[in-house]
Amino acid sequence: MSVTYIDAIREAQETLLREDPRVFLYGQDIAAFGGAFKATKGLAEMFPDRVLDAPISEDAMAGLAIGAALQGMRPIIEMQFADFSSIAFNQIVNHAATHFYRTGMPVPITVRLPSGGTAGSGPFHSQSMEAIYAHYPGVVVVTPATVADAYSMLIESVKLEDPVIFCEHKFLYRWLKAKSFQGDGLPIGKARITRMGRHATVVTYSAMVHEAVRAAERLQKESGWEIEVVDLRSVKPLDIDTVLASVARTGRLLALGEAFPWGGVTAEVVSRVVADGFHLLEAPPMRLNSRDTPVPYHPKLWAAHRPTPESICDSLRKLLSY
Amino acid sequence: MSVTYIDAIREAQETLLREDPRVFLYGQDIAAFGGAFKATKGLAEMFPDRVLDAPISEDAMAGLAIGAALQGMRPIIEMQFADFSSIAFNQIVNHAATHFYRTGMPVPITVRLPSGGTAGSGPFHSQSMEAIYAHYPGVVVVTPATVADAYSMLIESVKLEDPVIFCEHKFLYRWLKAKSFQGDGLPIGKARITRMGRHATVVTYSAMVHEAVRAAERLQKESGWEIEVVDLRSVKPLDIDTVLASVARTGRLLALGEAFPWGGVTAEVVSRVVADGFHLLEAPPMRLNSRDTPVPYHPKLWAAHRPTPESICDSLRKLLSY
Amino acid sequence: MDHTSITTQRASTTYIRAMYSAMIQARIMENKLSSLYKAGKIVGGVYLGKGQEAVSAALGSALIPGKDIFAPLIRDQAGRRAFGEPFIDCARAYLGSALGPMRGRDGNIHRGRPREGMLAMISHLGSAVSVVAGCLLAKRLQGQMLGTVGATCVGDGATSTGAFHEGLNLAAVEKLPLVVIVANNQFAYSTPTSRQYACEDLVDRAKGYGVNGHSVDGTDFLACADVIGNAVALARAGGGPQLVVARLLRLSGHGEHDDGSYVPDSVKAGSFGRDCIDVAEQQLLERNIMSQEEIAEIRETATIEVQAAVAQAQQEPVPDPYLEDWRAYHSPFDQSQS
Amino acid sequence: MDHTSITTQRASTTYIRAMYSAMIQARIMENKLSSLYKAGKIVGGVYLGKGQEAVSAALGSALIPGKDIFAPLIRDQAGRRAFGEPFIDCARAYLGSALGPMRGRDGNIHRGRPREGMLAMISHLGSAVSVVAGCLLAKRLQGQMLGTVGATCVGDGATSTGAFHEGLNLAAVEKLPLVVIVANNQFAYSTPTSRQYACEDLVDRAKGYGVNGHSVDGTDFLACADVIGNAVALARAGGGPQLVVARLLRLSGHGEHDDGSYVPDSVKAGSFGRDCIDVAEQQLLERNIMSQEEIAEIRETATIEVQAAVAQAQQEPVPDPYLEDWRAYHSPFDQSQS
Ligand SMILES: Cc1ncc(C[n+]2csc(CCOP(=O)(O)OP(=O)(O)O)c2C)c(N)n1
Ligand SMILES: Cc1ncc(C[n+]2csc(CCOP(=O)(O)OP(=O)(O)O)c2C)c(N)n1
Ligand SMILES: [Mg+2]
Ligand SMILES: [Mg+2]
Repeated sequence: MSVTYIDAIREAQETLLREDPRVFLYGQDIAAFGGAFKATKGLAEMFPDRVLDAPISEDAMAGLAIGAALQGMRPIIEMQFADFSSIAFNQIVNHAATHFYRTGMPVPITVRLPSGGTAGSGPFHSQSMEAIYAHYPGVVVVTPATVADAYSMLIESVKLEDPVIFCEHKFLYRWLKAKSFQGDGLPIGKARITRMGRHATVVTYSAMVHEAVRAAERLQKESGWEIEVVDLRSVKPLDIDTVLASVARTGRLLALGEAFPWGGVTAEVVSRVVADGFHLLEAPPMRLNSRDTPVPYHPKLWAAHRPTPESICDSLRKLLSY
Repeated sequence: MSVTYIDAIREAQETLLREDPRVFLYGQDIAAFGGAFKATKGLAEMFPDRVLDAPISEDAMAGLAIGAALQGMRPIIEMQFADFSSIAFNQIVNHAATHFYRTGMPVPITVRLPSGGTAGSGPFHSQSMEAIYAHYPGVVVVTPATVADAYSMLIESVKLEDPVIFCEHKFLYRWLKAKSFQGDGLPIGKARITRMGRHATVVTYSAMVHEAVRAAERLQKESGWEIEVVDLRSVKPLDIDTVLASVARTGRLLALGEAFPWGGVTAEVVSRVVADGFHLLEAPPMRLNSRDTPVPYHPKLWAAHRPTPESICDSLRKLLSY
Repeated sequence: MDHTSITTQRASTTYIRAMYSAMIQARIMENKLSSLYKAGKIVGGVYLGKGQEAVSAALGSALIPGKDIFAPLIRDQAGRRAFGEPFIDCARAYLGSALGPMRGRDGNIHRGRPREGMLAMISHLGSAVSVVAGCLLAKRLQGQMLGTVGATCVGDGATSTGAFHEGLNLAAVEKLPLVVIVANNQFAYSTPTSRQYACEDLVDRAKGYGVNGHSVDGTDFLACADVIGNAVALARAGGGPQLVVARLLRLSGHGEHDDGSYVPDSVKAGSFGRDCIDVAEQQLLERNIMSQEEIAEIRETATIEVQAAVAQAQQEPVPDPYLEDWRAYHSPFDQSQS
Repeated sequence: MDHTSITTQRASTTYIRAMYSAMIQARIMENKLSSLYKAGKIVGGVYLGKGQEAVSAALGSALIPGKDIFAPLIRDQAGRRAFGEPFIDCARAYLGSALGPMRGRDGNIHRGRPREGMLAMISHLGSAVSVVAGCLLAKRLQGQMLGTVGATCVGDGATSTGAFHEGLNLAAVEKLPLVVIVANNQFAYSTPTSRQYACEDLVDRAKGYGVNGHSVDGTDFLACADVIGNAVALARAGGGPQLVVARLLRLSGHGEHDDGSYVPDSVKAGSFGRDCIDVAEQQLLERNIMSQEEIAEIRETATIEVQAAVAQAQQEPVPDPYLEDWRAYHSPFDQSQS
């Protein structure tokens, strides 16, 4: 028997609803319908009062979550697609994110963002918005790449006192399988060495972890290079210690992400590494992101817009040949 | 006689209205009242049909601008404070920014964002949102630091076919004076060496250019260090060539900005410099941003939240002593 | 208001015929899209306007291509046709041809010809309302407003968006000739209207914006012609924004991936469950506006044209990532600088 | 609806007296803030509720501290007082004391005591509506809804925000006991209502949301007590959201930096130009609810308390950046990691 990434998200929500009466779910089409991606399938039947359909009002959905959190609840909001959280942007970054600093009272909300590209989804159903939220003080931004992380980090997110943006990757939903939800118990804020290596470090997160591992395997087969892959798991807070320790071993860094190229996670990773680990580097640290255009609809364009094992291998070959 | 930064913005708009019938202004309280900062003072009298008060509807203000631009107009939208553009975020990044790539038809709108901190303005009237917009493909983000740039870049922004986020710094409005609006004619996309130096490069933009120059003068007096200051002028596109040329001369880089520390302009600058100019660096490139909290209200906290000549000097001393 | 009584007087035969043609063309195109989707030939979502053709076509047929602005939404295949969109645009968008207005960069319902006044929607619901208002404000500033109309459709769900509210309010303040049609098809994806709004009728919102409100049975072909045609005429004549609420039922899933099994049988069996195309044909025949033969001919021509468009699009090149310029800017910035 | 006629029956004397006290306390506090501002003792904006005290206090006095939720906005000094906010909170916020709920991190009208049900507003207008709805939904889920009310105020300008629309609509769908007061003071900063909305009366929006609508002359003290008290009572009794539109005039500039010279004299001279505090005193005396002496005593006590609060706040330490923890997270993340 195997479980998928989306199963993990559903299961985590069931566990949370069962174990914590403060938890409730709010989002478009999440009740009887079970959500656009079936992340809440069957939950409304089990917890009819605590799984509620929302109107198409992302701003108010986030606002409602904030208010409920202030009254002691632990809301989980599902955005139908990460891209639509642009409507909730103000409530998240100005209301939720500032509240603890301003008043001393935290706002424990979890906002689930079905993120990232899939073939044919186009500019408005493919976005990766982690950098947008991570820019703001007070927001935790998590980006699970494994089934076990999807499960444990969602549970942990809801237990945190701070607002959490939970970026779950749509590409992984049904594609990524595991034996169980059981993981290594790493907390939010700690990165993981997904694959050990000696010659270069790829620092990445979410779906790109798997592309990086593929690229690493290919390079190993082709030329014996041993590439280490670090999965950040959360991009804010960002576990620079684990990254630095890896770079100390390999001397070479490729920061990899699926989001748009200006700024973002890869820029933050590179900047932190050179600030604290300049002397560790044997080559200029590199970045690989998506192209600097909206995410295109056509599968052929889409496949060339995001990093692929091929383009990751290309970057790594450049990095290794320096 | 001297003119201020806000005069430049007002004057540029008058020039544009006079010379180009496609230009119109739309924003809250900008008509008879002349705007919260008087950036449109008297313009409604001169151009009564083309300077219009908007309801408190930032999303619709941006949408209206997009539609008008599609019909051949050149709208300038004033957000009362940059912080309120969070409500227009979706229209800007999803509607305006994607349109040219999707359809081949550009959306020439200019969105004026009164940006940055001033004493006592607090978390919601102080934000610097350049990194948020620059993350998205298709948006031009400009950050003038001088009176002449405020004038010429606003005129140039309106002439560009692409959507422009015009980040004007409120702290400079009345404080920054010049003899005239006449500048050196640098186009958007080109950085400027504001101050020459040999020992380290500070790359910055907007109000922080002036703090950097102050710090540089102080260090020169104190210890003879000659600090070069590069004013990016636009953060997207970002003129990495000028930055690299400067770093080639000095071997040392401090990227300085007033925005929140995670990601942002400073991370982008450092990442680009190490990617293409790693061999030029004699010390780890450094960053200095605001603190990672909302912008505090109290002037004492505010002054310690943003970089100051003191903290810039501290950073530079560390950089120089490496 | 019972409009059907006065229908034949107000709505011209030309208008009604154009409307019917667009409806049947849309239906045939969408049936084809549905088969293509089921055969795995379309990547991404397929969203149909089944059951909404009368409303959409009534709007599209009342607009003047080249002069008016039309921002179609998800279920406006018929309105697009009526406003002059060639079948090939639709086929190309869905099949990802490198040719045509979207060049594979965007797909399906997100297509448009903004240079010709037909906007290319973004997914974020409600966003088009203020954009159409902006188009109209521009026309006013350019002195080209006279007799121009801008129109868009939204669903019952989209009325809950802040964008809808801000856009309609702004249009009302500016007294722009904007027609907003709410196709209240009783569901937003799976969400019934009871979870979407609490008023008795969405048309009750019109007064609160200071705009005219109109109600229509969206399955009644001639009533749509009348009420929507009238609303467009009122806007055109300077009556300011018009809000039309059409009641009907989505006769498909939300998209072709969805079987819509959450729609109760009682609703399907109810009066809004009828197919507006059946109603149209009945009304056209009853009133001798069209003959069986004409209807058959329109259907046949449409079938042939749809087949041709799909066949053409299927033979066309798909976008080549190596030829793609990957430019999000019109300005000639050095792209490596972005 | 003419409510004033039944006022004295419905609004209890205790309520009316509490209301008046809060109004006069607010006015005295704000006069002090204005002088402090003019003397350069306050950094940042000062926003007054002059002319809006009756509306604000009617709401605050109808709410039950410790049980109800109140999200005050810019001009709710009086409502805050009525809901139990001590003068010192206001003085500390404006004078930037390091003590008190905001510790100098946020100032002026952005203060609050969210743990005690008085929210700390963000500047973005309309944002509080859905947040109060969320508080109420939480109470329902916690089984503590019975007899609880949540309330917020917005201005005429804030009704144009998408947040207002989404929040009120959502509250209506959930049938939450939310009271939203629109203080229609005829201006949003300098913008007259003719540039803000096009409906005849904002109360016309109530029907479109499926909520009760109430109108009141916001300068009429007893009418405010009656209508707003009644709206709160209806919400408390399970009547769902209530929208109250109070017409009045802002009797100050937008902030103390603004002389409001754009307000036409004719408007100032109009019926809404009267001062609700004058009206209140006249009504209280006329109806023998309070005596001159009592009024004088309330004023005197308030003056003393305001002086004391301001004096105290002025002596308190201001925040020290070196002692500041600069933490935006409650969680104990290593801050260098952020
Ligand atoms: C702002 C926003 N939120 C969510 C979505 C996802 N979404 C796409 S269509 C849809 C339902 C739309 O319902 P309605 O407006 O009634 O139109 P219908 O599909 O019934 O024609 C939803 C929720 C979206 N497109 N935009
Ligand atoms: C979303 C948003 N846009 C702009 C502003 C700037 N602003 C602050 S108060 C104000 C006017 C508010 O008018 P109204 O709602 O009528 O309240 P009033 O000041 O009259 O009490 C404006 C535009 C804001 N706070 N929030
Ligand atoms: Mg619908
Ligand atoms: Mg007002």
